[in-house]
Order: sequence, then structure tokens, then C-alpha cells
Amino acid sequence: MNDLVEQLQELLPTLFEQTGITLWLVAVSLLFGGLGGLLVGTALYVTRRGGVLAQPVAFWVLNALVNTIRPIPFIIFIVALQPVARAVLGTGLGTNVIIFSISIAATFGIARIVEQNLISVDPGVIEAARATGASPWRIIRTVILPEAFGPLILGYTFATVALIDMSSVASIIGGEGLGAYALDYGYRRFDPVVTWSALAIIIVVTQLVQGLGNWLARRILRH
Amino acid sequence: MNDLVEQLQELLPTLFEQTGITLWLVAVSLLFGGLGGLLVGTALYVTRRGGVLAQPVAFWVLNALVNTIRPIPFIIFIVALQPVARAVLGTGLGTNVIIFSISIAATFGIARIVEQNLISVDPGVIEAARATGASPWRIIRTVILPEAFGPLILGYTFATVALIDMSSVASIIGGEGLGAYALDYGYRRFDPVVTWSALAIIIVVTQLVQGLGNWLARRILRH
Amino acid sequence: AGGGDSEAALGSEDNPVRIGTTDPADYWDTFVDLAAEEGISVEIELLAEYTEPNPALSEGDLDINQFQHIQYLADYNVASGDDLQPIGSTAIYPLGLYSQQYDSVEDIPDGETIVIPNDVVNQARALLVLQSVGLVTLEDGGSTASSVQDIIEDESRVEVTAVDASITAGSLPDVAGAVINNNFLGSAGISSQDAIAADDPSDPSALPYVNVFVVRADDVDNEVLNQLVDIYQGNQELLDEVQEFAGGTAVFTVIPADELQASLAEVQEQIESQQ
Amino acid sequence: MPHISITDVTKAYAPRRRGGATVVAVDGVSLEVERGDVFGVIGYSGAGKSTLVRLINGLEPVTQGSIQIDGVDVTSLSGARLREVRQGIGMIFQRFNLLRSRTIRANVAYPLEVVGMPRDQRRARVDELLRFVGLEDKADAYPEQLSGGQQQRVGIARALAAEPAILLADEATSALDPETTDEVLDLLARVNRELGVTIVVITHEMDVIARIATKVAVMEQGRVVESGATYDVFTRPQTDTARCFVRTVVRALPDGDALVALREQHDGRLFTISFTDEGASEARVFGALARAGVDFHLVHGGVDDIQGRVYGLLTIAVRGDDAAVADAIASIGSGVTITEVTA
Amino acid sequence: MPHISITDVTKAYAPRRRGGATVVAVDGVSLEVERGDVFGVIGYSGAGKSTLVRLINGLEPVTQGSIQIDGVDVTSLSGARLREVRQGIGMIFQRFNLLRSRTIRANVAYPLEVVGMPRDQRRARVDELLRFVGLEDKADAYPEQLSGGQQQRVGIARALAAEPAILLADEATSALDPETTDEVLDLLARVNRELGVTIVVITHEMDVIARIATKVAVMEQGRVVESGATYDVFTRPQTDTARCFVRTVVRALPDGDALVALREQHDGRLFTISFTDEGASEARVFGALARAGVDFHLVHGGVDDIQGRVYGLLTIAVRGDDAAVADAIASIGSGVTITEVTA
Ligand SMILES: Nc1ncnc2c1ncn2[C@@H]1O[C@H](COP(=O)(O)OP(=O)(O)OP(=O)(O)O)[C@@H](O)[C@H]1O
Ligand SMILES: Nc1ncnc2c1ncn2[C@@H]1O[C@H](COP(=O)(O)OP(=O)(O)OP(=O)(O)O)[C@@H](O)[C@H]1O
Ligand code: MET
Ligand SMILES: [Mg+2]
Ligand SMILES: [Mg+2]
Repeated sequence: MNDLVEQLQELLPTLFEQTGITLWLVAVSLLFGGLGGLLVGTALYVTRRGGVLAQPVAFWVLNALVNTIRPIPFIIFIVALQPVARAVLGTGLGTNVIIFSISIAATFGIARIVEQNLISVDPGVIEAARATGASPWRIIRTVILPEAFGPLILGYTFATVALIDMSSVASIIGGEGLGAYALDYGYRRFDPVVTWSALAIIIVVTQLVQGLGNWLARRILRH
Repeated sequence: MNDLVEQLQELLPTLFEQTGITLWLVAVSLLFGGLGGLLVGTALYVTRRGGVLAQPVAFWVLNALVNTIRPIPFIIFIVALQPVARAVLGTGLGTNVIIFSISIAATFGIARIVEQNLISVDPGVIEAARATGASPWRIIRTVILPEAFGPLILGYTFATVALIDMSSVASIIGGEGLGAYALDYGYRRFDPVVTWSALAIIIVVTQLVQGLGNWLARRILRH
Repeated sequence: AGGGDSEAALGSEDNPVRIGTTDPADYWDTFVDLAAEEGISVEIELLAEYTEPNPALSEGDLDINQFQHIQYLADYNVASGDDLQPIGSTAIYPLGLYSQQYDSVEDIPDGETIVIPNDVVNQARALLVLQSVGLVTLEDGGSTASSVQDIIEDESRVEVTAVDASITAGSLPDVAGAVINNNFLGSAGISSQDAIAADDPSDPSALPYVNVFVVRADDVDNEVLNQLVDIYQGNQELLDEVQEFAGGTAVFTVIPADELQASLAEVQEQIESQQ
Repeated sequence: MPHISITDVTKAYAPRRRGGATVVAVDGVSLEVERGDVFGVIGYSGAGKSTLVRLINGLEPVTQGSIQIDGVDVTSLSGARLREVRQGIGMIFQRFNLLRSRTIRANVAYPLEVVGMPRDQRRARVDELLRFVGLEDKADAYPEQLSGGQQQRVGIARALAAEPAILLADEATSALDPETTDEVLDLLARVNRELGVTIVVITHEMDVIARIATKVAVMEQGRVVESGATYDVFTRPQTDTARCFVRTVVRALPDGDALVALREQHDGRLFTISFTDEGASEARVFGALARAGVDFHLVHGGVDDIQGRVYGLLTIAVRGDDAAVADAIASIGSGVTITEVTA
Repeated sequence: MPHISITDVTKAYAPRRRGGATVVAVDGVSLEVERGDVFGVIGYSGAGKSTLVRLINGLEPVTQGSIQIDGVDVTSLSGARLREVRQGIGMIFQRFNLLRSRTIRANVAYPLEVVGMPRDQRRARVDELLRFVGLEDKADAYPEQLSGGQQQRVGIARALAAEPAILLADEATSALDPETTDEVLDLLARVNRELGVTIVVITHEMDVIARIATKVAVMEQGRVVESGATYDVFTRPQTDTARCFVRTVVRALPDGDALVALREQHDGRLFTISFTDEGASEARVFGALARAGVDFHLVHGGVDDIQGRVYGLLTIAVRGDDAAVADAIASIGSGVTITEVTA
């Protein structure tokens, strides 16, 4: 028991550091992947048949692209992206490459989430906006996205938790963070204290993220 | 070029076999995880404040549980689940254990997707059902779920693609399937032909799954 | 980016030597300190998968790596058309078969399951270990490229399942036996003494399993990198830590670089001829 | 025992944000609805009518007060007991609230499923209801394929499906054309007469009240400011609100623009004649005027039946000798009220 | 040049499922709306009114035919040019269609944002509009916190916000109480009079037509079955549909239950008297009857102003000698039509 406390005390600085890295990694990839997903998801929604910018060909291409990227196992995806990362970032290893890969993978996952949430927007309000002579782009910005904001918050919360999970794969290419730490120093070294203390922090962070998301969505949805 | 064709011809039987395994694995885990997620997600939705079975304590517990399971890196999750799998299935390895682990992980991921889709249901129709004297259980079954059916289809399509991705992690505990095959015989052996031919099938399967989902959702949403 | 300033001399503060490894081991901290004492700045890149360090080295993300044996390197070079070269040896780690339920190979009943690592090289090596004690029979007598698909079922006593190398130790409760790499013994609390079968590091055929420092071909004579090899091989304190991490299985072996390279060439030729 | 008895009921909506204002939608309302009543509730937009009716079947909890149905306090019920009460109450929603996921047929069948009617009986009952609201041909359509009035009719059919003992109708005819409105009102009247269903009708169409409500309550800012038998409220409205509503049906007291227009078109003096079926005949008025040799025109107003009784409020323009007019009026006697429009 | 000219327009909805029936919602409609008209469209529920109006601003593409606004064929426009046309058209939706994500204020501001009005002007304009519809105190509320009528008023304010040259009002007063209806109709009339806005009013409330529409078209099953100046349609309806609608305002021809009730209460013969402001005074009728010593009652009907002109349709019960009655009626002469109700 005492041993445990002692070991935890020793771990603490590292855990703090790894928590910081995880937060940074998730925040940045959420920023990029979130924006990317918003773009692609909205594009999917507006170009679909009956959408405000109906473009069957654009939809088909985007849809196929999303379907192509999403199912690729993340490990393979990271590796496949390394040449691109090297061209863009100058290296194929490390935290920045992880952020790069997660952002791109997240773009396509989040795109589907965004698309789904937009589909639930009441066609009546879109029609009301069309009747004012608003352009499709304005309708997207001022009607479709705001009307879907509550569900979108929940969608992004979902995605954030998925990103935390994804970020643990970071360890393959030398990334850091709580998940990688739990895998490398806990799981692969059979040290349950490390594994579970890192996981405990991940879980606490997740509770906070989800709590925040639920709270925000409730405020926005007002029911 | 000829070599490639030859190699592909040799691979074909294996690829077929692995495709079958993947389909089986995904279908079964979708069945269990999908049902589990429907249960947990619906429970989250109905027990929330203002829900038809508002139960703050039950909600809190479920919510925390989902938040605890979801962020655990899948690799660690599989391993952490092995003792349970041994108790239930008599072994901690193999395809059944993979199905077991994916089903449980999917339950919690799908739960959030379900919850989100249910939140978009128009409160007015729920009220109309309450006014007829329908019980909460009946309202869930005959109003909430059917009203959310279109978005749910898209949510499950999303989840199915995520399952295909998850199933590739199967390889670490000796599972099979296209993803595992791509990783073990392609990626880990630096054989791009294997990797990409397996991935190509995964992508085709995904296109079909997503296409089916989109088509169904469109039929159900009727817009 | 992790590249550092390529203008500055390799090993200086501004352009540290980037070493890739897959072992989340504390001895690397000691190694960094030792190198610093010699005025060489070193950065450790910890990668999770055996598949990562070689492509990263050849692409210039790393300057040197140390995680593999010659057999693995040869397989990689042949498969991906690269030309990475060993410049120093570290140790040979015998690969052992362990069991919780049985004290000897003879006790293992027919039809039981054995797990082995799923990466190509260790899989083949593990199969050879199993064949050497009569648990399986491999097509064409087996080779360093054998996989579970090469097992002749009718002539084998056990089923074999390949899992991630890191899972093998944890799988012991599920199976009659597991072939476990050195990397996972120490932390799993298993002693190498408990092996009920293993290959013999002193056998000449074990030479390809000697672990090596690897660099890009044009860096073979790089002084700084060679100096790092010397530091590794020459410090007892460090070697003790490595041994601890390996669960006591390491057989430290110092082989001249040209012999290593010759052995590599030989294994590569052998692999090519098998295809 | 009244069928529905509302005692001192208040419903307040808490402010959304800290510092926001609490909205008191229903404010200390007491009402008694007898079994078999068709009870009308009228009032301006936002008066609290919809909220009141939602309190009756417990869709919203009351903030204060109690509501009894058949002597049972429903505000204290919950679970299965509350649901049982609700099964006996049909509700027509102002916003229709149809299930998007169900066809018209299945929407109407919903309450029947809830009360557990067997499938074959259900089918027959739904067909009957759809025939009644004139939507047989839309049975297999989905709500968004229907026009507003068609959707409202589905809502009506649904509310009536399970043959409730109480029907709460929130603006049940607001989207309907006159013919359909007639049919729906006839149906409600029949349901009330033949099956003894107690009906609470919320509406802003005074016409609807005149035609089917036996009693009426007038709401203003959450309070009931006037209530009584329909005929009494129509013929002797006490509040400005009630007068405003009454005027829409018995348009007889011209004011504003209408009055200006009348004065432009008619150069005589304007009088209003108000008569009920209790008093003497208005024919006396016309007779007296005619006999006095006074020229007169009917310029506005009319005679209506409120709940089957005659009520008239007419405006006439009179041209002639002042003395003769005065004589004629004086000769008329009681039962008819004649007032000069001086504004 | 007509402001809006609809030529032979058809809108068909394809069946959802293979084998389903095509719904022809609008069927070969031609109409001309002059600049400054208040053009009413009435018709039973499902007649195609909402669909027609949605075709005018291109919310739905026509299946056939063409619609010209200011001489420009809008059915062939798309993109920026169509949007420009729409910016000049305000639309009030039957189902309100308010943005849930915006406060009331921001909902009303929406069309102003679209036309690019600067923020400070916008604020002032929105305040003015909200004052007008009586919702200043709800400016910061969200749609679901408003009653049905309040939501409709927001929709009206929004449609008027950008001072459109054409206003399409789909059941703009269906959820409003009479006072608010009056105010809204007055506003529409003012907007029409003072700003010359052309208004297309879709409604099932004939009353609304009587008060503001200069012309009216009657739709039935997708077709226009009757159209003309409002006064003409009211006084001389040609189709059953039009008659049915007219009757709701000038309730003068009792039938069905009402007639039965009248017969029960009055034992004389029933006559209807119909007169317009073109003809002679109905006073002659009363005078003649009074002089003939015949006892008569006004039992039903009234006098109304349709578009500022008088139109009367009265039912009287007459008791007396048949010969005397015949004499009296014969003595009346032209300008007034008297018919006995024999049914
Ligand atoms: N999207 C659609 N798909 C199929 N049929 C439709 C669709 N929209 C409307 N209809 C049908 O077209 C006809 C005309 O509908 P419309 O909404 O124009 O009627 P309306 O005259 O406005 O009726 P109301 O007074 O009830 O609002 C109706 O029969 C309706 O069911
Ligand atoms: N959920 C809510 N939150 C806050 N205020 C509300 C809510 N629901 C209704 N109100 C307010 O309560 C008042 C009464 O609303 P209610 O819907 O009962 O009016 P109503 O008499 O039915 O009006 P209408 O004839 O326009 O339908 C209104 O001022 C409305 O804004
Ligand atoms: N250290 C490992 C072994 O010798 C190396 C495997 S090859 C990547 O077993
Ligand atoms: Mg209301
Ligand atoms: Mg309509």
C-alpha cells in the first residue's frame, strides 16, 4: 500500500507532463480536425440531393473520399501519411506528426458526425431563409450551422473523446501523451500502476470534456 | 506489372477468406454492440433531466460509466477485458474474444451516438404521445426511436465503419480479418501489395455500407 | 520538427543524434548521460512498433536505431529495397517457450494452443524453436520466413496462434505455452530460467539474431555514431541495466562491424533466394 | 361533482437566465367544467390558454393550486395512475404534433394502440375517423405531404380516436377552411351530445364559441376575467376583451374606420338596435319608424344565433324629422334597446 | 404590366414510392396580380394555396407554366438573380418557420442582415417592428417560449422587415386573436396603401378577404374556379365553394341544422332579403311589410361592409295573411331581391 503511494508520488511529475501533452495534442488536433470536419461535413450536407448547393458530382467525390479514409486502420493511416508529413513538417516522427495525422483522420470522422447533425435541421427554417433571398453560403453560416449547434456540440464532444483515444496510438511514431505513456510504460512493461494511473487521468479528462459538452448542449438546445 | 497480377491472383483466396471473417466479425459485434449501445444510449436519453424517465442518479452513473470506458485505448481495453473474456468465453484469445471486446467497446461508443440522435427528436411529438397516456416505455419504443430512425441509421453506419477500423486491432490478440491481415502480412512485412489490396477491399466494403446507410436514411427521412 | 539544425555538426547541442528504439527502457536515460559526458548530444525517439524505426531512419527522421537483430534488418532491407547497415552489436536474446501449466515440452498434450509473436521475423524464429522441440512441423523444413500458414497440421502436435509480441506474456493463462521475447519477460515477472525451450545463442545459426546498431549505408563510417556504439559496449553499468530490462536473457556479444555486415549480406541473399 | 374543477391554479415559467423575468402564464385561475359542457376559453394571444389546457392533463406540472378530474386531484398523480387519466382525455394540439415517422393512418391509430385496441378493430376505427375528417385518400401519406389544414384534421382524428371522456381542443380549427370547420364543429357538437364528452375548446375564433360552447371563460394575462353561459357573455359582455371578441361575431357596433365610412355614405343619424330572444320583436322598431314616415336603412350588423338563440345588434341610418324619430322610438317600449351612435 | 403574372402553372409532386399516385397540387393556374393589389386566395384545405404561393418566389420549381414578376420570368431564374427577386418578396409562413437558434429579435433581423442593412439601423428597425406586433417584451425570448399567436406575429414582423415590394402571406392571421388580427390586417392595409406593396393573402378566413383583399381567387383541387373583384365574388358568388366561404362572413342563408332550429322557433314563413349598395333601400321592404300589417322578425343574417361597400343578406320570419304578404312584396320593386326559403 505504502509502496503504491510512493510509486504514485514518483509518477506524479511525469503524469502531469504527459497530461499537458495530451491536452495540447487533443486541443490542436481538435482545432484542425474539427475545422476540417466542419468543412467536409457541411460540404457533404449541402451538396447532397435536395441540399442548398446540390452538386451530385461533388457529393459523390467527397462521400467516396470520406469512405476511403475512414476505414483505414489508424496505424496504417499514420504510416501512409508519413511521406506527406515529411514534406509538410520535415519529419515523420514525433508529436507534431501525430497531430497532423490525427487532424486528417479526424477531419473525415468528424465530417460524418457534422453531416448527420445537419441533416436533422428542420427544412422549414431553411426554406424561410431561402425566401429572404439569402445565399446558400449565408444560409449555411447563419441558419444551418446555428440551428444544428446543440447537436453539433455533442458531436464534437464525442469526437474529442475519440481523439483522446486516437492520441494513444501516438506511441507508434514516437508521440507522447497519457495514452502513449500508459501503453509504453504501463501496458508494454506490465506495470499496472502506471497503466491505471494514466488511464485514470484520461478518464477524468474525459468526464470533464463530456460534462462540459453536455452542459453546453443543454444550454443551447434549451430542453 | 505481370508480377503484381500474379501476386494478386495468389492473394485472392486469402483475401476472400479474410473478407468473410471481417464481415462476420463486424456483423456480430454490430449486433451486440449495436443493441448494447441502443440500450445504454436510450437509457442516457430518457434518464436525463426532462427525459421521459428522468432519473438523475441513474443518468449520472451511466454517463460516468460511458465516459470511463470510451477513452481507454482499445489495445489496453482488449487486454483489460481478457480476464472477463476468459470467465465468459473460456479463453482470452481469438476471434470470439475480439467480437466480445469490440461489442463492449462499441456499446459505449454507440451509446453516445444514439443519445445524440434522440436528443434531436421534436419535444412536441413526445408531448403528443404523453397526452395519449402512453407509458414512458411505450413512448421510447413507438415514438422516440422511430422518430429518430433516420439519423440513427446514419449513426449506426458511422459506427459500422468505426467497427471495421477497430476490428483491425484484432491482430494483436490473434484475431483475423482484413485489417489484421493488412497489418500482419502487409504492414509488418513491408509488403505494400498485401496492405493495399486488403485495404482496397475494406474501402469497398465501407463504400457499400455507407451507401446503404445513406440510402436507407434518405428513404426514412424523406428529404 | 525533430530534425534539428543540419548545418551544425551531428551530436552537437543544435543537432543531437536521434536514436530510434522500441524499448521503453530506463537504460536509455543512462545512455544519454554517458554520451553527454563524451560531449555527444543524444535524443531518444521511442517508437511502439518494430515497423517504424527502419523507414524513419532511411527517411532521415533518425540518425541511428537499435532495436532489431540482423535477421529482421535483412528482411526489411529485402522487402523495402533499402540499404541500412549494422555498425555494432549489442546482445543476442534467446527466444524461449514458457508455460504456466507444464514443466516440460513433453507434458504439453496434443491439440493445445501455443502463442507466438506475430511480426514476421520473430514469428519465424518462434516457429523454428517450436519445431526444434517437435511441437510443429514446417513446410520445407522451415526457414526464417516461415509463418503459421507453413505449419503442416497433420504432422504437428499443437495449434499456433500469432499475437502481438507484447501480448504473448499476458496470454499465458489462456494457452499451454507462449513464446515470449526478452523485451517482455522482465516486466512480466517471468524469469528466463523458466523457459521450457529456447534457441541457443552460442549456436552459429544464432548469429543473425544478434541485436545491432543500424545506420544508413553512407553513415557506416561516421565517427560520432561509431563512438556511440563504443559507449554502449564499454560501460558495465549500462549493460547491467540492459540485462535487468531483458530479464537476464541477454548474451552480450561484440562482433566487428564488417562481420555483421557480411552476415547481413548473407542473410539477405538467403531471403532473396527463397522468393 | 364538476367533471373538471380547477382551483386557484398558477403556472410560472422560471427565467432562462439569471436575472431574467419569471413568466406567469396562468395566474390564479379557478374554473369548473361540468360533465357534458362544451367549455370555451378565449383570450388574446399569449393569455395563457394553451398553458391552462396543458395543465389539465398534466403535461406540465402546476406551480400552485389543484386540478380535479372526476374528483381526483390529478396534480398529485403520477406514473400509471396519471397515464390512465390521460387515456380518457383526447388532446388536439395547436401545432398538430404529428409523428413524422408514421403515416397518417398510423398517427390516428396511436391512441388506440395505447389503450390496447386489437389490430382489426383499430383498422376499422381509423378508417372511420379518416373518412370523417375527409382524408381517406391520404391514409398512407406522411405528415409533411399534407397541407396545414389536412395536418390539423389528422390531429383531430387522433384526439377523438380513443373515444375520450374529455376532449381538450387547442385551436382545433385555426387552420381549417369554413366547410371543414363546420364539419369539425358539427362533429364536436355531436360527440358532446351523443357521447356526453366534455369538451374544452380553446380558440380565438369567437364564431367557434358561438356555435358550440355552452359556457365560456375569457382569459387575459393569465387570469380569467370573465366567465359564464355563452349567450350571456355574448349579449352582455362585461370586459373590453369580451366585447372585442363578441364584436367579431355580431359585428354591430361600428367604430373607427368603419364608422367614418358609414357616416360618409349615410347622411342620417345612426342608431343601434340590440335585441335578444327574451325581449319583444325588433319588427316593432321597423314598424314604428315606417309608420312615422321616417326613411331608414340597415347599414351594419346582423342577427345571429348564439347557441340556438337569437341575438341581434343592428345599426340603422335614419333620415327624417327629429320629433318623428323621437316619437317612433318612444313608442317602442321595452325588450329592445335603441341607442344613438354619437361618436 | 401586372406585378405578378402566373400563366398556366402546374405543380405536381412525384409519388414517393413506385406505383404511388402523383399529387397535382396546382393545376393549370393563371392569375394576374396588379401592382398595389391585395389579392386574396381562398379555398378548402389542400386546395393548393400554399403550394401556389411557394411557386411565386421559387421555393419550389414549377412543373409547367411560367411566373413573371415585373415582367421577369422567375421560373427560369436561378442563383444570384433569383435571390435578388426574393429579397424584394416578404413571406409569412403558415407554420411560422422561426429559427430556433435565434432570439425573437434576431429572427426579425434576419432579412435585414440578408439585404445588408447596417447593424445600428437594423436594431432600430427591429424594435419598431416588434413594437408594432406587440412583442417588445419578448425580444430576447426564444421561439419555443412564445405562444402560437406570438410566434405568428414574429413571422409577420420578419416578413415585413426588409420592406418588400411583394408580400406573400400564407394564413398570416390563423393563430391570432381578433384584436391582433385587426391590427395585422390594418397594418397590411396600410403597408399596401402607403407603400404600395402588392400583397397576396392566402387564408381560409373569408373575413380577412372581406376586409383587405381587393381581388380574390377561389381555388379548388389545384384549380382557380372563380376570381374577380372581392365585392363581386361576395355578392354574386358563382361556385359552391365561393358561396360557402361568403356565407361565413355574411351569414344569411341558413341551412341544415340552423334552418331546422329557425323553423322550430318561428312559425311564420321565412324569406331572405338580399340588397347591395347599388340597389334601393331595404327600408322599403320593412315599410311595406309594416304597412301591410304583417308581423315579421329578423331571424338571421346581417349587413356587412365588403371593401367599404354595404352588402346585406337578411332572413325574416313573416306571420300574416298570405295575400297581404304577397301584396307587400309585390310593392317593393327592383333593387332588392326577396326569395322565400322553402327548403
Ligand atoms: N411535398 C408534398 N408531397 C406530396 N404532396 C404534397 C406535398 N405538399 C403538398 N402536397 C399536397 O398538395 C395539395 C395542396 O397542398 P397545399 O399545402 O398547397 O394546400 P393548401 O391549399 O395550402 O391547404 P391548407 O389550407 O390546408 O393549408 C394537398 O393535397 C397536399 O397533400
Ligand atoms: N416554456 C415557456 N417558457 C416561458 N414562457 C412561456 C413558455 N410557454 C409559454 N410561455 C409564455 O406564457 C404565456 C402564455 O402562453 P400560452 O401559449 O398559454 O398562450 P395562448 O393563450 O395559448 O396564446 P395563443 O393564442 O397565441 O396560442 C405567453 O406569454 C408565453 O410567452
Ligand atoms: N530484441 C528483439 C529480439 O532479439 C528484436 C526483435 S527484431 C525487431 O528478440
Ligand atoms: Mg396557444
Ligand atoms: Mg396551406
